[in-house]
Amino acid sequence: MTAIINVQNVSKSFGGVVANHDVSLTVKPGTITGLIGPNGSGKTTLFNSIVGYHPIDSGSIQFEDEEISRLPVQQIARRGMLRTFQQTRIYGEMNGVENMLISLPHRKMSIWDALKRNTSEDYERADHLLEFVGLYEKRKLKSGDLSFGQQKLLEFAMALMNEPTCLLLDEPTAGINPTLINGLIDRLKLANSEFGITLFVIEHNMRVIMNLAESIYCLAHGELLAQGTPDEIQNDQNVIDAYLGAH
Amino acid sequence: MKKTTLLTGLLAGSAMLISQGALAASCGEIVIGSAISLTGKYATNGVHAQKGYEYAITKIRENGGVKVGGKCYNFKVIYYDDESKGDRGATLAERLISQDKVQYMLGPYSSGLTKAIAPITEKYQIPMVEAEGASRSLFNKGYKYLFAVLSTSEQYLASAVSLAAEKAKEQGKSPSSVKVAIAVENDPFSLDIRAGVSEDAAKFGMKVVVDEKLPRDLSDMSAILTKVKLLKPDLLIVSGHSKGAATAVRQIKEQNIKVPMIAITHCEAADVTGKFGDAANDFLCSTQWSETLAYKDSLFGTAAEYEIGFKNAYPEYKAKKVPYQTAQATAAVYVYKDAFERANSLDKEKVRDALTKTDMQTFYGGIKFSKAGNNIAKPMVLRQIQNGEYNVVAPSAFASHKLNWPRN
Amino acid sequence: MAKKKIILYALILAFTFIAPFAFPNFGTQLATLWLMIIVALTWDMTGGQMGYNSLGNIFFYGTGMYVAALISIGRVYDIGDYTSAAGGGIYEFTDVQYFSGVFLGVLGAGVFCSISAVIIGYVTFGLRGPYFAIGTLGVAIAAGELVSNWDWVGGGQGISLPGYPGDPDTGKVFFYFLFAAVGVSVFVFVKWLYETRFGAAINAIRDDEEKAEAMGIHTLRYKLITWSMAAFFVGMAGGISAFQLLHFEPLETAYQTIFLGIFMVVCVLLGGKGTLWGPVIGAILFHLFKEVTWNYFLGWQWVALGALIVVTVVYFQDGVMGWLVHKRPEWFGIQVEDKIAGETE
Amino acid sequence: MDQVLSNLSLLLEFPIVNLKIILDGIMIGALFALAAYGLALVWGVMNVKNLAQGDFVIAGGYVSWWLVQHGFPALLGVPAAFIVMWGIGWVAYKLVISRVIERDLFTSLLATFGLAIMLAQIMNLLFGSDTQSVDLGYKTLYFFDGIVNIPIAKLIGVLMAAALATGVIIFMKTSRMGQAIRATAQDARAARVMGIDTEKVYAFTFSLNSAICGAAGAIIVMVWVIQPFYGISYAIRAFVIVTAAGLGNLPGVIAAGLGIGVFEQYGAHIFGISYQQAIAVLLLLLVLIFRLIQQRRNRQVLK
Repeated sequence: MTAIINVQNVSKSFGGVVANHDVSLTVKPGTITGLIGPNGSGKTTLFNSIVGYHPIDSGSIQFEDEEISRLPVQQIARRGMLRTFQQTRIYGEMNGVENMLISLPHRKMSIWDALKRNTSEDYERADHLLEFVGLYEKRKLKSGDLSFGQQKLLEFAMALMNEPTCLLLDEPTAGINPTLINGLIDRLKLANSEFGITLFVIEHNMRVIMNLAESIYCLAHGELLAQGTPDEIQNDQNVIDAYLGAH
Repeated sequence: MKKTTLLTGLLAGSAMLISQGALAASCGEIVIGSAISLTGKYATNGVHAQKGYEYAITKIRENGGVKVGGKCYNFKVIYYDDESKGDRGATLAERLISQDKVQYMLGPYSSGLTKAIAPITEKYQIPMVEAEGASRSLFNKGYKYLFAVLSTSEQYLASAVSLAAEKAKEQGKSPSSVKVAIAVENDPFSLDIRAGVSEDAAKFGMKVVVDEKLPRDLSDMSAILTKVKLLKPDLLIVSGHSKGAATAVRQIKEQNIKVPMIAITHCEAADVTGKFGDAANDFLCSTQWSETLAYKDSLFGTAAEYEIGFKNAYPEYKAKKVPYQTAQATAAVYVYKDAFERANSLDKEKVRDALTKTDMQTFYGGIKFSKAGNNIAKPMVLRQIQNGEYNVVAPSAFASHKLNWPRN
Repeated sequence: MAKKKIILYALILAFTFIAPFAFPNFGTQLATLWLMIIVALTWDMTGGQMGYNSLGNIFFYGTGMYVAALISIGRVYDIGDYTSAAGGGIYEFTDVQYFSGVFLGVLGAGVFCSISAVIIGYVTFGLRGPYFAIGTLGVAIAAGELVSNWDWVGGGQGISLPGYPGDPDTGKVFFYFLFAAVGVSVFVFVKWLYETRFGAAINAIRDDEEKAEAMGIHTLRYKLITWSMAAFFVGMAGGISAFQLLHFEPLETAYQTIFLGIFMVVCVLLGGKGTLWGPVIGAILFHLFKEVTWNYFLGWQWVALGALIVVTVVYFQDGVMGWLVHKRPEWFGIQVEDKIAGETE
Repeated sequence: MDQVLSNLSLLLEFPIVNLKIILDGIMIGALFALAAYGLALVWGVMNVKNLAQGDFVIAGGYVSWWLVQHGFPALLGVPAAFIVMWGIGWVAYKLVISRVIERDLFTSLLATFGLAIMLAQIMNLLFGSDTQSVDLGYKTLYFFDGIVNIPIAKLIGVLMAAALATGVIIFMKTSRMGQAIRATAQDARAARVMGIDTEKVYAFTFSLNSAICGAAGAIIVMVWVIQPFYGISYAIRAFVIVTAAGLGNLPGVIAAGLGIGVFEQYGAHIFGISYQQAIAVLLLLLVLIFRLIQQRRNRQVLK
């Protein structure tokens, strides 16, 4: 398997507005891949296409060498590809532990497993991961009362709890206190190395993405503009122009 | 005592009533329970039946009550409103029996409600004399405590079918050439009417060209009438209690339907002559009872006297016919009086045994119960509305007028 | 705390056993109370715990009635003859035929309903929010209308069933305990279910279904299983009702969409949606309210009922349990702490 | 089955029956469309799904019937019902609806259902459970050997319905309040920012809906019959139409209303009128399933 996610010639438009045009990219297993681009360049649209939120107009998307471009969200999620949201989505009425326990990987459970109570290992894992993202102290609080950044961390922890093979993160550092960002980068890297989760990250913050990713794709106006290592991207004139708004 | 009967019957003066009331006060009480439709879709007929019960009770009280073991008793009925709903009726029957401790029941209105309540009375072995449930499906469950004073539904319009056959013969045609259209309500009573008519029509080899059920709210049968217009049947049968009758007469007039013979049920109860005037002319109406018949008894007098007496007691009926639903309700109470007196006991089992042996002549006709509990001593009659009058046209033994045919 | 709970449950169970003997005249009302508890608890499985407000659970009640009746009749007689409007022979049942009919009928009703829930759910669970409510209501109304036109099962006349052989008071107790047995089973079942991972998953569906999908929860499968379990119990309750009522007809007794079909929702809202005890408390309060208005405000009972629905929905939507949580958070606070402490041990 | 086949063959044998069925369908459909338009209005503007819609219709019918009983001319019933039902709608809004707008959708569904039960029962207590109608005393026109018959009363009813619909459309297009309603429907928050008193708009919209229903009921009582418990069947039709046509699409609502009227008449002719209610409900389910499949193709859900 050379690529865990293989996007080929994907186009998607909403009404008359072209959001993605003929985009092709690959994410290699076990790596951290970045996706950057100015506002409105079609990054989130591409994510949504990959995880199944809307149909694509043409092209092909493969996950672990199987075509997924026609599958709905939950079927893709059940193959082990998860995403977090730009606007976090957690269960606000529940506390941190409950949120974690709900995120147990149901796709790996038979119905009989599901009809069991949570084991003490489940609780331990939940606590461990909450500690991993630094929320252990707040685990009993109603999670709707957490700050935005803490909710993002909780969502990240929930995603890890789910033991995905591949995780798509939509702007993980947006809205997070800058002093915590370095810690978050470390955790993302740790999640990649320790749990072996392939990460595909949309990120606005150049410093973060250059530190984090091994390989980066850049979108502009819905089309793929450049790809390469962080160094290559940083020095790519097209990318610089795109960010500066010049043509 | 006989003198008093005569006097009250003739005078019905208020002074007389008061003295009778004083006389009645010394009597004991026999409590009977009844769930009856005071609201809901059967309310019109529920009220007809209730007034029939009450009239009989008053009449019996005025005439010295029920004589049991040398003492006199008066009937008292506990009524609950069943809202014309079966499950409600069943709940109320249960309550009457287990909470109000009634030992005897009078029936509700309609076969559907009777079907809901009869299993309950049967369960508690409480005798129920009912006057408004005619469907044959009531009498095949082996109920031993159910007694119906009326004739069963299949007989309602049977004579209409034979009349149509007769007319066909007169015209030199075979009865099997007669086409029948049937439109009935989706309830036990009307479905049994339909079953009876279909059986009779099959006997003559007639063809049923329209066989439809009325919609639940009985408000619109124009789609059926359109088919009637196209298929030109010789006989149209409509059955749907009072609402069905009213809808039929109104829409047949509106759509200008010309069928030589139209037979419906519940003409009097719906007061079709009062509501629709000439439009109701020449309709055939089945009836359990007619005030013109020669039935009589010692308490209510003749059928005609019953009608006069009832109209005096309930002046709101002055302008219309006393519907047979009222007469048979009265008869049901009368049957109880007779059974109590013959049993000479207040024990419900003895009264039930006495009920099985009922064989009496009343203003309403003969009453004798089969093993299944239905009345087998009384025929149905068919009346035709002729210039606003209800005239008996069949069966021939009772007919006072000739049939107007074809209609219009 | 745990000890107190055990005592509480023991007391309730003891009362359940004594009630029909202590209040023999109210046997039927008590049985109906259990029916209300069953339909309320099962409604809350989808409505309160999973966020799918069904107005069509009455479909299972009505279908349960018909299935149970047809099974018990069909084993002995030809159904078409039995239900014919024209009457016919006399139909009687022996004791063995009766009891085996009740047993198989009620069980068959449950099984049939749980299967039909899967089939109907497969289509309707694609609908969200009010569309799901309207869609399921539509299923129930359509079923009633179609059954009322189906002559083989008696059409609009409904079906009469044989009565309990033997003493009617024993019969009353018999049906009371049938209902109570189902009722207690439902309670024990949901209490257990809500504590499992499955329970958490259906809560997740309620709170944010898209997120639950994105987390890979088999939402459709869980929804179908939940509804199918609810349908199983409602179907059995319907089957028991059929034998208890002795006669039922399609539109007003079996598929009584605007009566029991709505009552169950009101019970749950009154008691508190999405709680274990809410539906039980709501069912008791509602049943009391209904009996009182039907006894003392006859004529106005429906107006009172409509007003109760409006007031509950508009002003008191969190129900008794929700109100308690507001007023006495420490009662629940203590429980929550206690629970978590107990579970992490 | 035989019945169905013979009914179908009737349609072929007497093609003129089709004309009658279509005319009947259009006449009843026009009134369905009125009630449905009111529903689309409150649904679109304030996101309230009003199950009491049908009971407003019936209440309007009783207003007109009551007036005729007291010696007023029948045609006065329509404007009178409009005005009276406006008031009742306003009271209902203030007491109930205003408190459910912000809540989830199921709440409005249940609350209006409670309202529907109350209204139906109050009408039952006031007017009794018998069917009632107002006889205008006009003639019926017969065509084609009497097979097609058009009562003049029905014709007047349809014309009044059309006039009412036109009036409402013009009002919505031209008046300030109409514009405010449309603005609120599009984005209530933005409308508030622009200085529109949305509370007033909501109250007005709901009262207007109730008034439209009332007028429709006043027409219905002249042409068909009413009864306290008939409301639910009008409510079901209104939901079918709005679900099929979508919100804020008046021509769509009218087309769907007429279409459903015709469809139902055909269904009643072919399967028998006892299936009428079943057909309306099955149609609702079909519309829902159709829209579901449509959405599923988009990997989305119907919300």
